[in-house]
Amino acid sequence: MRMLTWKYASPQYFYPLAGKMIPWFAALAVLFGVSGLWLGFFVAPTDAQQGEGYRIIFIHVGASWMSMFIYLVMAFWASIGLSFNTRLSSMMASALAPTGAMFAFLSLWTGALWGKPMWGTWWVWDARLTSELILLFLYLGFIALQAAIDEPRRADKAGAILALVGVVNVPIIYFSVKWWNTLHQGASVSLTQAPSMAKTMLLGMLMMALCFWMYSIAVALARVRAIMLERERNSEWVTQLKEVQS
Amino acid sequence: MLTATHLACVRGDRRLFAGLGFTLEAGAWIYLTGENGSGKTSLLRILVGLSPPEAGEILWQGTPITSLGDDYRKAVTYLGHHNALKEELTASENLCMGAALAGIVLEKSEATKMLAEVGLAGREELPVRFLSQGQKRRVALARLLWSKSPLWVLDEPFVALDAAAVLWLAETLAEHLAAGGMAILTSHQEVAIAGSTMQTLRLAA
Amino acid sequence: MNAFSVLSAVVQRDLLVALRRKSEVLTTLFFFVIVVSLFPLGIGPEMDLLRKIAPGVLWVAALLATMLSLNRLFAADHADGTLEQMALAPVPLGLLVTGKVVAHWLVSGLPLVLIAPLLGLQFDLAPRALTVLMISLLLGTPLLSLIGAIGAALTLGVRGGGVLVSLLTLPLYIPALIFGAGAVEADISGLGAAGHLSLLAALLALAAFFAPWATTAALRIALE
Amino acid sequence: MNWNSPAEFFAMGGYGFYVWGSFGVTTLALLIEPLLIGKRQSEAVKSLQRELSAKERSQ
Repeated sequence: MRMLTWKYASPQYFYPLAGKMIPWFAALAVLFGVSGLWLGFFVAPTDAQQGEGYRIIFIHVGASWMSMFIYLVMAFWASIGLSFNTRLSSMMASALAPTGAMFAFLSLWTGALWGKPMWGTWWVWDARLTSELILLFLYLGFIALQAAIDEPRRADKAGAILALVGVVNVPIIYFSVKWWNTLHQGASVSLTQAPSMAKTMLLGMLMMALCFWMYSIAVALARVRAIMLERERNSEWVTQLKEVQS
Repeated sequence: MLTATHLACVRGDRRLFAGLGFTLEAGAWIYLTGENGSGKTSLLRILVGLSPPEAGEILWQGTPITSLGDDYRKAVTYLGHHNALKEELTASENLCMGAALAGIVLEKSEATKMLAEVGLAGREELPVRFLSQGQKRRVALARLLWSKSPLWVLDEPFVALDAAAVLWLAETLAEHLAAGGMAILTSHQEVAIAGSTMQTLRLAA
Repeated sequence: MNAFSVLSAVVQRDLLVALRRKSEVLTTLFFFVIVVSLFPLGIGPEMDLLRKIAPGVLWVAALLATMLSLNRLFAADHADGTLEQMALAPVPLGLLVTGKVVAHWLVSGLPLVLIAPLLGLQFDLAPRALTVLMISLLLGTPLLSLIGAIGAALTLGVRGGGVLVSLLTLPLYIPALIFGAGAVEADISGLGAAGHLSLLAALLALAAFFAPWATTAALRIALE
Repeated sequence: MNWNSPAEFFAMGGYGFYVWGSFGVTTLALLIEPLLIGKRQSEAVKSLQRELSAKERSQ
């Protein structure tokens, strides 16, 4: 088992494995996506208070979850890469960052589109939205730092430290923003606390979240493959690849 | 005794060297040569523990330097390309501060004496930015006089030095080796150190 | 020679260097003063409004001024080889880093704390609010130095490091900003600043423990 | 069934702009990202092929 793990922890063996895994995760993403959309648009009833506008939550909640979850996963891989010096884990962290940033952006975008009809304003300085914005900044910082460092190993390690510092800080930031929000009696936006959350609504949300999850895995695997080719272009195994040989 | 086995170094896409090994005994020194860009400085930085090697291991008295930590750092004095001098501080302040980092208390009178020995008598109270390149290098080399480390790792120590200073450095090195010390140095000019065992290590570009 | 004397040697050296190159110290201070003074010009001279925005303005300006000074925290030491010598010194690098951060605070943080009440007067803050402002900055500016050191170490010798360091550290500064400016606001509105100040102190304690560690790790990477 | 006609479906009870603005941009983002990655992958492969053929020619 140990040998097996080690084997697939090297880019050479992981590259074809990832290639085989991508279609499966993509298919799962489509499956969950279609069923989530069907539940969200055709099964879930109209909300008594928010009308049809509430249907935005089907993607908003999933995107917010993914943006936070991906940051944790990214920090996890980065720290593994830092402590065990495994190249693949660090590459995985770099591959996850753009997708996480995209979900953070989507969460903000859908939040704003929800807020306009419900609150009459595109942006409220609500604790969650503000934290999400800061999370987006953290992602952008990570991506910018890695892009600015030419030596890949140094970029990996520096990014890992930043991700770890970020992970320690996210709860502190969230707590402080919440504290600030209650002190200023600001608006509290809650998309999820609809008075009567129908079971079908919850299920639709869950399906969409699963769709995003599977999508993220597929996309991260695809990106990590590209990163492997870029980074390992002098290795023997890369030049032996079928797609390179042809 | 310093032992290196199967050292490899990669910079960017380039493999600078691989499978490099040597043993350095007390009282001996290594003359490290090679063309520009062959990895001399990289090797020295690996040997002192600043950067980890891509592969291989370095043993100090039989123990890997990674597990020795501060004990190894105490045993090494390193002088890189840069002089590690603060332009705003005087020569003697620089010398005392450098010693303080290594945990050695240096009195001002001692610093003055050491600076006089490297030929900077009367200039010890001048901010370093007023000194010439060669004089700055001599201030940097004066650290060898307070160093209690058995292993000296010097990157191009002779650069910018005049004939008198070169002679002084060769003598200082000879004394250090005679007392059972070790040294590794790179140089573009021929170096002769009286009564010592020399190993030449050539890095191919 | 114990750890404390090594630490104080680093502080002493950095202070001496700063003392001989006064312009850099004064730049940070002037930047702070100018930024704060610009706000009334941009917003208008109504005292009610100014009193209201004073805590935020002063704190944001302090953040930016600290940011400006971060670039030279390790850059000079990196360029002249001193940082290498520090990394090779037979004492924990974290200790030396702490010394550098202490010196940085004394040079760029403490002057801000001392001049802040004077700027607060421009915004018509009450004497008690001024005291709270000073205390909040006294607790907050070391926090800014500690967190900023991580960013400075990560961007050491990196292309466009100056802009990058703000992108990395400003999000991390948000809790300090919220509790710092919040303390003054709470005092003005009669809620009492104790809660904010104790949270700020807690953050400072946390950062004092963790930040040097992260900074050390980042520096070792930069030196590889 | 929530909708009586396609028009009603697209109107989303007056929230059409907001709902479709959210879903549209999300879909777009989820489609563009894989395309960008595909481009990155093929560029990496192409540059590898170029390197390889340059090496073969020089031998």
